Amino acid sequence: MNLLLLLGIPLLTGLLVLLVSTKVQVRWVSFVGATAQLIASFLLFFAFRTEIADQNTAQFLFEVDYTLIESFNIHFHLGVDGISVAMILLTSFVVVAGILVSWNIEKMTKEFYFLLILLSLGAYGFFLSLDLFVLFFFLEMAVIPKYLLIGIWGSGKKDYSANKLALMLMGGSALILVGMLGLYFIGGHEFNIVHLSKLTISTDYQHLIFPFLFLGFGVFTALFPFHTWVPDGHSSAPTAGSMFLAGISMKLGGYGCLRVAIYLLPEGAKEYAHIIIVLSSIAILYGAFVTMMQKDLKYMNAYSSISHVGFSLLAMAMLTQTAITGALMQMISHGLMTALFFAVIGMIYDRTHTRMVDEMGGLMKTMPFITTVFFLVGFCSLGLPGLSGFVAEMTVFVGSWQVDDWFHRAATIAAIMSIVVTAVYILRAIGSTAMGPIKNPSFATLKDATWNEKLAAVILLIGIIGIGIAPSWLSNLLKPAAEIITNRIMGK
Amino acid sequence: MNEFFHLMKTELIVTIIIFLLLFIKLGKDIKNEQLLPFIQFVLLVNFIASFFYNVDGSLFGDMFYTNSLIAFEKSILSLGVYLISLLSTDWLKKTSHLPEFFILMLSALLGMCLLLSSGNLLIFYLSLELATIPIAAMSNFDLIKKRSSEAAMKMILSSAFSSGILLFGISLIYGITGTIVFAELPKLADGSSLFIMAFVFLFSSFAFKLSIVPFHLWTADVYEGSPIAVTSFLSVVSKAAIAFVLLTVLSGVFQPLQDIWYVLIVVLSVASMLIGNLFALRQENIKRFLAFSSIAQVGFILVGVSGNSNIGISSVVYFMLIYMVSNLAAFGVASVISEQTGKENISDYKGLYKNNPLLGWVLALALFSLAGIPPTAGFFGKLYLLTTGGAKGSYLFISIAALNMIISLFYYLRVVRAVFIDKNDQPIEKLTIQLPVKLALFVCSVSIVLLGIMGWIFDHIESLH
Amino acid sequence: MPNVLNILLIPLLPFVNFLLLGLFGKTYLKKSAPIIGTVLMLASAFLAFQTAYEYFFVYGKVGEVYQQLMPLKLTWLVFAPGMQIDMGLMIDPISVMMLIVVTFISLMVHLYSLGYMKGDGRIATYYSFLGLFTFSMLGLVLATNIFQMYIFWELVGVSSFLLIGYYYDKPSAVAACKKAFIVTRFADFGFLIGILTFAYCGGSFDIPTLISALTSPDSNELKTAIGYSFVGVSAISWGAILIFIGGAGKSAMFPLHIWLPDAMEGPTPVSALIHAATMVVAGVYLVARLFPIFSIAAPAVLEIVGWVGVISAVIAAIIACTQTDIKRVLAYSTMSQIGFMMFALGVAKYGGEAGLGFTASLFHLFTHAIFKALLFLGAGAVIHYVHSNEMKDMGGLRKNMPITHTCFLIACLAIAGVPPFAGFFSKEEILLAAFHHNRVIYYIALFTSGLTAFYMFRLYFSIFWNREHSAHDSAHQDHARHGEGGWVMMLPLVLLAIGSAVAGFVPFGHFISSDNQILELPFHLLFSIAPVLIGITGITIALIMYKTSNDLPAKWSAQLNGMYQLAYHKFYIDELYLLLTKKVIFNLIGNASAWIDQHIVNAMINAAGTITQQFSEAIKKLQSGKVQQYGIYFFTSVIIIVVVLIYVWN
Amino acid sequence: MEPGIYHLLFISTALFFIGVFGFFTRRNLITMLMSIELILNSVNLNFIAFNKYVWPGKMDGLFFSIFIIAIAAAEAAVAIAIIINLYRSHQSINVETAEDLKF
Repeated sequence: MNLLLLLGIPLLTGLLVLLVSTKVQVRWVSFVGATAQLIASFLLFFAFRTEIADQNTAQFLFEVDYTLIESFNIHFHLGVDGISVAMILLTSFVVVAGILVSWNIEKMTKEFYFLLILLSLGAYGFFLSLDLFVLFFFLEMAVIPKYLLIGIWGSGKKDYSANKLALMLMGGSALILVGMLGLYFIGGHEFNIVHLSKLTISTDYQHLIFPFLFLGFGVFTALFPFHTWVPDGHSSAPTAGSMFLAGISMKLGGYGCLRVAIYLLPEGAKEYAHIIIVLSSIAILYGAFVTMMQKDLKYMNAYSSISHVGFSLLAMAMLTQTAITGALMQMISHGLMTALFFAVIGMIYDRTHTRMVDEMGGLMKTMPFITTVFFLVGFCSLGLPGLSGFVAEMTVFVGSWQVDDWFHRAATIAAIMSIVVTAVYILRAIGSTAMGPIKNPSFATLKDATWNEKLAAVILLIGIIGIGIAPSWLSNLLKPAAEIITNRIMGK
Repeated sequence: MNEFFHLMKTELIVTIIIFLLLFIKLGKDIKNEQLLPFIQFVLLVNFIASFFYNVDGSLFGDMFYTNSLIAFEKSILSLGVYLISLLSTDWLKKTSHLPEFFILMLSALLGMCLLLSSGNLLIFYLSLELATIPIAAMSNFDLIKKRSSEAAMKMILSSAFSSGILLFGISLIYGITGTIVFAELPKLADGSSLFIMAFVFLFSSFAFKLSIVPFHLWTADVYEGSPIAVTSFLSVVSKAAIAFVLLTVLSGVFQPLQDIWYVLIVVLSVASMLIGNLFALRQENIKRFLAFSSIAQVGFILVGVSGNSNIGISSVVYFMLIYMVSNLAAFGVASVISEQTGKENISDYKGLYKNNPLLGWVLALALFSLAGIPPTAGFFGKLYLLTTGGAKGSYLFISIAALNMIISLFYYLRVVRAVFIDKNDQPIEKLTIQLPVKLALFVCSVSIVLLGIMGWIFDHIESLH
Repeated sequence: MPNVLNILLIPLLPFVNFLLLGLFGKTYLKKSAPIIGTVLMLASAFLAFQTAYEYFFVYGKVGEVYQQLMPLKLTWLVFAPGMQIDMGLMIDPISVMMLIVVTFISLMVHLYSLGYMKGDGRIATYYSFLGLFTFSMLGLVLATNIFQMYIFWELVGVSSFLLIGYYYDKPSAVAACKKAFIVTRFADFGFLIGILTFAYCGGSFDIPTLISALTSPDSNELKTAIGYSFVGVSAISWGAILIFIGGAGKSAMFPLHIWLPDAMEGPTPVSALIHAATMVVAGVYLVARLFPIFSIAAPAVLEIVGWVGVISAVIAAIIACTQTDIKRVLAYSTMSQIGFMMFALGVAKYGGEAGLGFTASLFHLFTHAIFKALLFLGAGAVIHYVHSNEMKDMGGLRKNMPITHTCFLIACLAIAGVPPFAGFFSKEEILLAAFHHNRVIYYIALFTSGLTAFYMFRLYFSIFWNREHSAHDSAHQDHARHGEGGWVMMLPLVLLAIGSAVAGFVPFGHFISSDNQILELPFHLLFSIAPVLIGITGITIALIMYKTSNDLPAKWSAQLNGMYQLAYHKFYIDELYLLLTKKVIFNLIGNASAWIDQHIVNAMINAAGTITQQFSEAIKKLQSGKVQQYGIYFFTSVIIIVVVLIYVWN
Repeated sequence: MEPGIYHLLFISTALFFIGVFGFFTRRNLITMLMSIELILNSVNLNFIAFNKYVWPGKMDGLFFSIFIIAIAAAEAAVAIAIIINLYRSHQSINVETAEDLKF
């Protein structure tokens, strides 16, 4: 499996989108491109499984390595382990769904799809790269498409949101940049993650650099208190924008925290784990409570994302193998779930032209499909067994519970407590939108989902239910990679 | 003799063109429409010629020397001039003194080429003046505009004052060491207070030309008042030339003082980034806006300079190349709009994308490159500068530089927002873009996209040392 | 040996029903949905009875001890070595007993719903939810792994949520389903931490492994678990308490019972199935499943279980006496009866004669499921007939609904503990166990069983006797058109009535005991006198008060004004919760968090931007436009730099 | 008294500061230009003094000052041309009339 294929397909799709003329062509080109990428991701997944089954014990498979700039020792170095494979699968699911739900965008269609594809290209590149420089390149590349997506196609106070998002993410990447350069010099002019992971970096340096990297990626993944771009950004973004933002983009941060900050600087991680745990416990509970008070569905899901992403940060900071596996599963699960959530909110908004919970009601009568999906995704969010959220959260909890001192236990209990609050706000959202009497007579004539919306929802549901019913394939995919990380933390 | 032609090739070509234009001027009037393509062609030839027959060596008792890096730098300058001649087509066709304009610009270019090759302080001073005085005259080229003459006045007075300071510094250096030859100075330079003072006097003149804070105050006024062609020349070609010379002078001549100038560069770099960014935040006029943004960019260049290494020099040269294409693209768009509608304010750009998608994309691409957003080349340029600057291990410095990228992103996005997002009842109508302008914009855009990704370009510059 | 496929099909058939009707019920299977659901359930029930027969009489017993068999165990998710979720089938006496209860009641409800839900537009959805519920409940019962149990536990909760909210356009139903879910969710929070604690102590999620690790006196796990304590309570006790909180939530034990009465907003057959017979006893089943751990490793917790059970029983009984909504009366009665089962467990010990409470509890579970389902289905028939839940709209129905009347009477006698109906036997054993173990609990329980008889017959008389309707006759004629609901509704009633009458004669101790050995249930005639007398007293008082319409009830309630109001308002527990959630959680925590987010965290980020802008505005005067000033700045800077470099830095 | 290097340097330094002061305070553009010429002349004096007293064997200083004179002339020519043009548009050669470009 040549990994360049995974970058080539989106690149080609993007170029084709620019070349074709009509809106219909743009849509179909993007859709076909995204589907091809989905197939390629599955091919990668199966190829990866075959390699593993063939006892290939290399840390990264299918490596591709070209020298980019010799003077700086920058390499275009790609490779995948279980984590990357899972993340790429997640991305391709969300991309296909995102393209499908945007089918009716009439304003500047070509630009819209081009930016979506550019954004996805950034994500794919990020998950594939094994060179810090290239990784950073792809990370930053995904920032501006987000800005434009929100700014041009957004709603509400989109100027403010787009600016805030771009600037805060830029702030995050500035921190990453500093940390990355620090690593580069300490490691003897080395950007290669594999090489850097073999180095013994002195504890002092690790303590110095770790905050830069972790906070930097933390901003991307809405680490408290750098989460404030999330609610505004999500609520202003167009549907596909929110889906990409929450489903993919926030995962870049989580992946970076793990792959770069924790993996390369284990001593730093140990030093700051307590602080991370405190911050993410706050994020989990506080995010949940703030969600409870929201009236706007998008704000609701944005804050709940803060809370849910907090689980993965919390689990990472527990530094045990199970917890890290759980963190990754939570990232995947949350990516699918939140993308679907935003998709559904978008579908509802397209019809009712409101996102205010208390203005809706009884939608189940007029749009059974959409509300059923809404129920399912809500249940996923509150951790119902059979859906991906449960599996991920349980892995997080079990992993966190393994660390036996009162501090970690208290944090875990706080995290578990949030599932009650989650139930409160999810049921509130579902109860007052889908159930109850129809409040607005004009809602009585609304139409249910169109084929593209149905397809998008089904694709994401396949992911959610697939993980929820048979989680072990995902767990087995992630576990060896998580083990390598924990081994480095343990100093093995 | 053969050596003379080889080594001074660029200078000679430029001189020949200047004389050619003088003769044309003497002869009967040729319409601008006919003359301009010819000049553009000649400048293209000049640019292409700069790649061939480059040899290392020196002339006139080391007063003039050249090597492959200098030759490359000269090619960059020639490219800049060529692109400006293309981008300003609209304005140049209207101007009543076309040959004079190019005579002045090429004189300045000649000065810069000599400056790059100068081997002692006398040649250095002469070529610096040659590179400055014509620009002051060029600033006044919109003869009837009040602002143009104000800009020219500020330019000439400030630069005369700064060259006075420079000369005072040179005289002190001469008094201390007894020599004005670059090659001899490092041996004779002592760390005495007087020498440091002389160095600062000398350095201030560089800082003035590069518009480093706090010597930058003329920049914005002159940029705003001058015709866009001049502004772009000033901000791109002139700045590049001075930056290149600064590199050689600091790491060559003042190597013994490197501990001192490192501190100076770091402080001024931070100041430039901060002040440039803070002022750029509020600007309405696109030229003034780009003036302050270029001040901030200079702060970044100084990060690379502070690295004081070969790879640092390469990064600066590389960055200047990227900065040039990016800035020229931005100025090119501004020039098209300004010439056809007279609008120069950012608020006038609202809704530009609606009728002029090409201009919108090019401007956005240019601004993203200036802001250092991948996949544009500016990202690579800035990152290399930071990487070389970070070699000294000053995390605070690098952090401030990185944080400044956030502020700068804010105001670049302001323009992008105006172009793409903001609504406007009367957006700029569809503009006609002349072929040469289109060509230049195309070249700039392609360079912005490809210069960074094609890593071998950097390696090529690195191999020139 | 057990037939794996057969056992596997018991939960899977309802699941197939769920999938089939959930996906295609609205389109292709609109007409046939109820029939499909019922047939699949019938098959499942058949397999369950077959399994039960084979287990109890063919292969289950090896040398007088019932074996715990796990014919199927699939690894579902591995967290860490040893810590894994398995999906399996556990066959032992209590699970097989529960299989019978669940499938039988579920079948009855499926059948009954054919008539009850006829003409409902979403009947396919209804049947698919029933399928989901039955599947989850069976999965819970068959769980081999405590995490598997938790999974199905949650699924049961969600299907309960869906079914309570089945009439989703009724605001009260929406509120009720939310309440039910959230309250049980809160309890599950305890359950989950309990599971984690148990697993931490025992090193596994597998129930038999856990039990053996935490009960054998010489196991290291047990020693550490007892040694490791938090605020003076050992880890194992914490785990047991937390797990019991989970069970108490699902089983509507005080003070987590508030959701159960509201849950009556669901369709009545659903209440019969979920909120009377099966789901609500999951808490009892949970404690019974982990009984050895409770009994051996955490006996103090078992004491708590007993007290919580008996308190719930008496409180619920008192409230039930004052309620006027017949379903609510039944709901409180359910809560009260589950309280009986709970405290029966609380007064039991592991093994031998001391395990009487255990057997009694499950015996009561068994009989209660039958007669309570009957009561609900009967009430459903009544509601179906009069289109109201309120007692005041009923009365004198015995002539209109003879079959229902008879069946209802049998059920009332059963629950009141009148011999020889089923309730008598099981309650007898419970009281006996309590008598031997804890007299205080015994007396309270005795009092409660009197109350039970009273409120049940209050209900019975109010519905079927009391006023003889003359004024409402015309209305009744109107109702009478659909009569008692046809044979599909009456057949389950009759079957259940037979069950209620004879279930007590099952030699329950032969099948179920705490240590899986045969336990001869003791029966003392002398001992039964007190409970039976007290039951008859209750019935008599009800007879006097409610047989005919008179002003006695009003007079008595006026006399007991304070007490009556307290009970009528359910001891203001709902209001207390409302205060807690509205005032404390929403206002104090939620609003505060939202405020902090907007005005502190967000404001800080915005301030960074504003300050930069303002600073930029403040320094704009530097660029004055005066070329001479530029010169001054220039020259001054040069001088300053020179001075600094020479004097400060050098 | 024979004038020594210190006298010359004193004069040149004084000239330099007079020039600087004049540049900062004079409002007339021509006078400002003259002030700059003063600065340049002080530099010339410096070069000559250094050449004569410190480095008598070298001619660099002398040549340098000759070039400075030449360049100063060129500079003045351009500057005056610009000032004339400024006068045309602003009707004044007072520096304060040309302060439109600011902030």
